[in-house]
Amino acid sequence: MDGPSSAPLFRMEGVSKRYGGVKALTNADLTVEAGHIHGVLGENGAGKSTLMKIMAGVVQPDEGRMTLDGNPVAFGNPAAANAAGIVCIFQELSLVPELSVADNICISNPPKRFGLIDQRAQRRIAEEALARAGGEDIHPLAPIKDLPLSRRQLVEIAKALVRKPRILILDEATSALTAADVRKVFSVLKRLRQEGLALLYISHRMAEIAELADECTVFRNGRNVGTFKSGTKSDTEIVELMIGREYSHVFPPKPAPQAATGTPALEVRNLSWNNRLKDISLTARAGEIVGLGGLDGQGQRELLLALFGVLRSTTGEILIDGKKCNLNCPNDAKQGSIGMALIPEDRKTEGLMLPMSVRDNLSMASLGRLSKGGLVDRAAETKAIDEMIGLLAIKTDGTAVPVGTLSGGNQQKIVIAKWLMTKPKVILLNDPTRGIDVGTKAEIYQLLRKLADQGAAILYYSTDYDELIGCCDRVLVLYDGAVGRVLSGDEITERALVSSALNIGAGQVGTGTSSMAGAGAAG
Amino acid sequence: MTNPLATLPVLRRLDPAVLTAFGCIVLLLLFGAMRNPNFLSPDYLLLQLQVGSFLAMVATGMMLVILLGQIDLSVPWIITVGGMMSTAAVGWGPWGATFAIPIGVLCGLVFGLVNGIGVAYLRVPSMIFTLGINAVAQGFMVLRTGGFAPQDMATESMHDLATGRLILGIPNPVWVWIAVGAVTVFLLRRTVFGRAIYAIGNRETAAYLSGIRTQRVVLAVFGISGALAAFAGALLAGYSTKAYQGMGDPYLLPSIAAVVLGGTSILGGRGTYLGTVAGVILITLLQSILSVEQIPEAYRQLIFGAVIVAMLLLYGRGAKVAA
Amino acid sequence: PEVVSGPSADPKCYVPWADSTKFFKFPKKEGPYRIALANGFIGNTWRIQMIKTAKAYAEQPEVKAKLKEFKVVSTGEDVAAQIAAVQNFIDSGYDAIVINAQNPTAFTPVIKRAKAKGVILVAFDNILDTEDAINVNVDQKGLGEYWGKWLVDNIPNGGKVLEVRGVAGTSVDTDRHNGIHEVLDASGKKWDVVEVVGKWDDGTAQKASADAIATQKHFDGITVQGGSTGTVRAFMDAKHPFVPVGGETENGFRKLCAAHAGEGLKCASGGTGPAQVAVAIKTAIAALEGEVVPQSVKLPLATTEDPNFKDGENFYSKEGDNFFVGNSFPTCGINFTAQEIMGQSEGNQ
Amino acid sequence: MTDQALTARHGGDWRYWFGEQRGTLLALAVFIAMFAIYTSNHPAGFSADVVTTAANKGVLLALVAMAQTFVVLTAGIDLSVGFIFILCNCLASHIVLGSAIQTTFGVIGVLAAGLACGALNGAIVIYGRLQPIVATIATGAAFYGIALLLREQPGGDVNEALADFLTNQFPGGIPASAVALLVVVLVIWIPFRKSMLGRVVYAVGSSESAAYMSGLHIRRAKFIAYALGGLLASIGGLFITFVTYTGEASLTNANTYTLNSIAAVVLGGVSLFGGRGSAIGAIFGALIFRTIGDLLFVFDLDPLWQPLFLGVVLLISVCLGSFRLIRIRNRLDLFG
Ligand SMILES: Nc1ncnc2c1ncn2[C@@H]1O[C@H](COP(=O)(O)OP(=O)(O)OP(=O)(O)O)[C@@H](O)[C@H]1O
Ligand SMILES: Nc1ncnc2c1ncn2[C@@H]1O[C@H](COP(=O)(O)OP(=O)(O)OP(=O)(O)O)[C@@H](O)[C@H]1O
Ligand SMILES: [Mg+2]
Ligand SMILES: [Mg+2]
Repeated sequence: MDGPSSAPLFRMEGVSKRYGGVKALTNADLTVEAGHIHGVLGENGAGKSTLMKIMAGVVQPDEGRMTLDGNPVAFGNPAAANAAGIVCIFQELSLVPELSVADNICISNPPKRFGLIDQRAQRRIAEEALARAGGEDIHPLAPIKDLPLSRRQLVEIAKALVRKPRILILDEATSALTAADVRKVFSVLKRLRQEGLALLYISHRMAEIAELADECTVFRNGRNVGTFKSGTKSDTEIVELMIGREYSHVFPPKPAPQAATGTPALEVRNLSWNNRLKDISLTARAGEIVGLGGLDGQGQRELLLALFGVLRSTTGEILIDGKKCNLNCPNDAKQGSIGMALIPEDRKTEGLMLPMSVRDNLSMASLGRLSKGGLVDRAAETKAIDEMIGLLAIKTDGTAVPVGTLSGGNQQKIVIAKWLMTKPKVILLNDPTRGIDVGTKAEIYQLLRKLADQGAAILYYSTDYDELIGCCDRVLVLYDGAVGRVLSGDEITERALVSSALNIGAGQVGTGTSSMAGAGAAG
Repeated sequence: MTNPLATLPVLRRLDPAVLTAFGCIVLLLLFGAMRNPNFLSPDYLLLQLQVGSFLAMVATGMMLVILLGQIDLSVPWIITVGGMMSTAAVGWGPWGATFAIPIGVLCGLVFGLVNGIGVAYLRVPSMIFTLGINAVAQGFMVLRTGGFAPQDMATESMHDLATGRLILGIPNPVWVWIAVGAVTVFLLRRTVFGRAIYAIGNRETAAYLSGIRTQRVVLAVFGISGALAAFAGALLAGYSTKAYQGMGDPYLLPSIAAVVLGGTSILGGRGTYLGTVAGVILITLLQSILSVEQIPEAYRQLIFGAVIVAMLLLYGRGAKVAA
Repeated sequence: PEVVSGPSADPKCYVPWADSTKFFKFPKKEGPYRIALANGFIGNTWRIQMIKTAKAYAEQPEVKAKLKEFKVVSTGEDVAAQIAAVQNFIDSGYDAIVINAQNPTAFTPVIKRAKAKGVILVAFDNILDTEDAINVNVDQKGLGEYWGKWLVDNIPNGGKVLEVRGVAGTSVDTDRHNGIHEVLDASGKKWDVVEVVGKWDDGTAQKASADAIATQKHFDGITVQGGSTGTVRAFMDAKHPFVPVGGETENGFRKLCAAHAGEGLKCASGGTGPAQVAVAIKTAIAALEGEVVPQSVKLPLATTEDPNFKDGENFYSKEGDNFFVGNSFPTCGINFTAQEIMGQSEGNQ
Repeated sequence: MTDQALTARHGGDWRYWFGEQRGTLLALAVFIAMFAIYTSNHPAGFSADVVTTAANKGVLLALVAMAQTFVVLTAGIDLSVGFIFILCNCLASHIVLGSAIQTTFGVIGVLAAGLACGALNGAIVIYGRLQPIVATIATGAAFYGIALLLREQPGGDVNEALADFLTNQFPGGIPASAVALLVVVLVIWIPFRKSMLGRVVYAVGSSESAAYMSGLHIRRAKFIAYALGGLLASIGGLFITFVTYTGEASLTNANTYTLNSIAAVVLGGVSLFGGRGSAIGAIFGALIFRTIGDLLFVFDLDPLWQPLFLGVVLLISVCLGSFRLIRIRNRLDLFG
């Protein structure tokens, strides 16, 4: 056996894991060095999260060995892995919704006085950790369930920091963060690297990997298909390694801007709600993809929910095809005459019924179309479902398996597919590509453009500026619940997006965010 | 994890839990037969099915409610409402006598809908709102009995429905059960409404955002549960030829136990009707066998508890990993 | 109170329980009185009938004249709530409290308090296990003996008997059960008793009886503590030949007995009418007026057996099944018929 | 971070505290209002005797509701609490007797029995992985069987000195039972709430998988919660023995206390989905529930109207929380 000095900090060899008929991992290897950031890449369902869960003690491998400091280890549960210094930020997060931020940050090892938890000390620790992770704006006593997803991710990062890990795993831990937040997190991660931690970083944002990783490992179909030093391969090479086939453009070409004639498919006049939406007016024509930009939490989510009939006592008007309509629930909004669809923010709680089958989830929004007199037409249903699975290349072991067993990205595809099945005319998207691999993202962009060409009007919120730049014909940048600026055509640049997101003049923006340029824009 | 809606061959669709539950039924019968061969006589078995069908009506409604992730604790007095109002209708002349059962069911439906309003629109936890409705229903029935001395005798045709054997020598309530069961299975598997029930039970937010009118579904399901409980009450009134105070008391816990013994998750979203059928038969048989065995009540209760735990350990165990 | 020697003021009504029963003489209080009825459970017909009888009795002119207030509270099954209600009545200065106790042994602290404050407690139906309060008592064991004797007399050679019991864990159930068995055992005949639990509930009794018939096939006699109508229905549904029955005093039971008397349904119907509440109130008033009353009053059983069932007299074929006939205690001047209390139909309200 | 920024943030603390305690505070307010109505209409007024009577009755349900709270916080439910309560009542009527030492051992024995019943529930639910609702229906039947074996008929006895001490008044007219309840809260609830154990129980109830993934020992904590539930139920069982001086294996009482404990817990703002609420809220919930019953006493209602009155008041009380719906602007919050 190697002496401890020459052994890598952590190594996995020949790890395999099956779920029923699905081989999530086959003979996978991974070596983690102290003082390195190791990027892990792979398309959706490649087995990345499964590998991380094995490292973190959540899942037990069917075969394979793991060594820590050269000594064989096996973790029966997350507590054991934590004890060995391995801390994981899971893709699905592991925050307890009813507990406060501080409680969550110190959840497994709170400071104690006389055997009881010392609330003050805990709060201090939480405040410090939040500050380090870039979440100063989060109140340590706020319950997690009141925080938006992006703040939760920051809390999760803060929680990992206080555990003083030797190995820190981040499984798409920044997927809901905007560029500004990501910057802060990155500086923390780089500092941790200097302190000698080993970091595993999973992301579908190629630019993030490029900036952070010292070396990368690519997984495909549960196998390790290559480990290399960062910078030795181009993004296109990496993506082709991931998806195993050739890969070209990310974004489809945009059509030439058209003259604003005729009634828009969607028109919003002076929409206000509860001090969170302030007098918003916008239009989206058939064939147009209208982006929503701005920092996270500036009212984008609320705007989409308001359009979809979820919010109460909104003021202002919503017109579809020039006709005023009064939407009081999603059911109203999805009716044929309106034809709206909303891809919600959080797939786990808002998009999917995780224990139900792929089939049930896919047809849930279209049951009205697929049924007569309340009876579901099974044949039509099967046909529509098979079509969608093909269209979005959803990786699943049949349509009867629970959606919860699919990988994160494939779950996200189910959410999109479920709404596309309704043949919507107005599509509202809340960060729909979060957690989706580069190859699939490109397919989704194509698909959106195709839907637009076929006459849909699309309202597209994304935390990723490159998507807004690459996909949208116009972008409305929201600030504090109101439309700050409207950018169209060539005006849509990173610089303009950032400056209007911060509500400052374009000239004042430095180059601080330029390293994020091209994030997601592989090739 | 078996999903009732999955497209799988019929056999694979059978939940192993449900199969085991039926296995337990056979075991129970064999055990009974060892002590007294009459436990296997057609007379006895048909009697169990007949008596079980009253519980089955209640358990059917309870199952739908449990699939939503809710619970209905108002069944005891809604049963009584059903029994007392249907017999009371008989006193309103020939018109009332003809529509006695529908009138009883209607009253149950009304109480059920109030449950639904409380749970779906006022968002009060069902476990407590239905408890309150139970108390209110009791209040009404005490008031009626004390204040108006309603007619409480069942009609001949109600008696026939509950005890007669019109077709193939099989007791009529068993046919009723088969009919209600068939409708329920159809409802759950084939209709949009059924899908909505499972969806809401799994995650109401996601169901709502999918454009399901979740509140109406919840309202309707509680309505159905109330109506079925009242129908059970009307059948019971026919069986006993009369309605009386407290006639629903012995049905609450057994109906919950039957549904859960049948493999339905109390958290909602998962369960099959066949399982509930097995659960009802199991509970009815167990109660009956314990009833005729000559052992003191204390030991009966002990055995009842132990057998249920043993059966659940056999097949009702949850997944190792909680969702 | 002062313990005195008998006889009581009204020896025909206040029959002492036993020769050794003490007699009480409370200091005379000036009327009119405040009397309370602390009932527990209310959700069955017996209790509803009892409360209506109590109200009706308190409304009778000569009684009403003596009462300033008559208050009824039903606290439900919980004995602690009933105890609290009695204590509240004591604290609020009621002169006498009439109780149908949820638990006969649980009132020791209350009895102490009542005694200290000079409040008269009168218990009936479920009486209090004490010598310090007045009990208006029905001989539960005697009722069991009555049923047992009926079977002994009507089944010539002994045989298999179905015994439908009441709610386990109550003294009423145990007393009645013991009464039945003592008589059967002493008869010298051979008895095989099959016990099932009917919980004094028609539906439960009917189901339990049906199961017993299906597995045992034949019985020679029945005794049922309550839910008698259900048990007889089960025998009819199973087409079991009619056999002698000892049962309660439900109107439904007596209707069946009268209708099928010719076919072998030989019934003894006995029980403890809800009108005993009126006796309890009467006793309370007498005690307040300073009259001598026994500590434990023995009430006659309301019994009728085959062939004495008479429509309109001791049962009512036109009325519902659920109320309890035998609602009068003539020796105490309490002559409500059950029909007066429970039988008014909706029409004539 | 500047001091100013810190103070600004600390300024918002009360809001979160209030958010967390809202259920408890609402229950407290409703209780005070109801109790005021009750005592102001009571012929004996707000006197020590009236309060003591109410306290003795209220504390019983409060203890059982606390027992239920421990289990409900884990997102479980215990339909056997009432049966443990009855079982301990029957046991206490046998063994809490005699000299001071014998009585002490008797009390310990009863508490141990309750703990054991709760632990059995916990073992079956957690290690057997059964759904709590039906597992506890089954164990409840078994506990009742044992209670019947212990007490075929109501009866038995208890150390009367101890019983009187705990059900009478302390100098100044303070009800001893209320003080005893306070002691239970201070000795059992507060340490639980503030310890790691409580933290894990709340976490498990809120999200079992998040708690597990965070490396918490979830099974141990759940097990202890069930066991503590049994312990609290046994304290209730002891107390009813002190109130009644006897034991009784009453099925209806067991069922009543079980169902009422659920009502009390909800009235007290404890979430049946787990992870939210406090035993203190449950205590006020229990007191509200009891006071609803007391209102019968002060309002002159026809006896046949009383059950309906109780039902309607209960229904209205549980709907009070629905007023928050009026303020909801985002319909998704309805489902949270
Ligand atoms: N609990 C489970 N039961 C069954 N199959 C599972 C389960 N968890 C994961 N899988 C399957 O294992 C495979 C690998 O999933 P994993 O979550 O590791 O993918 P991933 O690489 O993290 O993908 P993504 O980028 O979408 O997060 C997928 O095919 C998935 O369907
Ligand atoms: N994702 C998950 N969510 C919830 N529970 C899980 C999950 N994965 C595993 N479990 C279950 O949780 C249990 C492990 O819990 P844990 O290790 O905290 O137990 P424990 O408290 O240490 O128990 P003990 O004290 O007996 O050792 C395992 O039995 C496992 O089945
Ligand atoms: Mg993943
Ligand atoms: Mg992903």
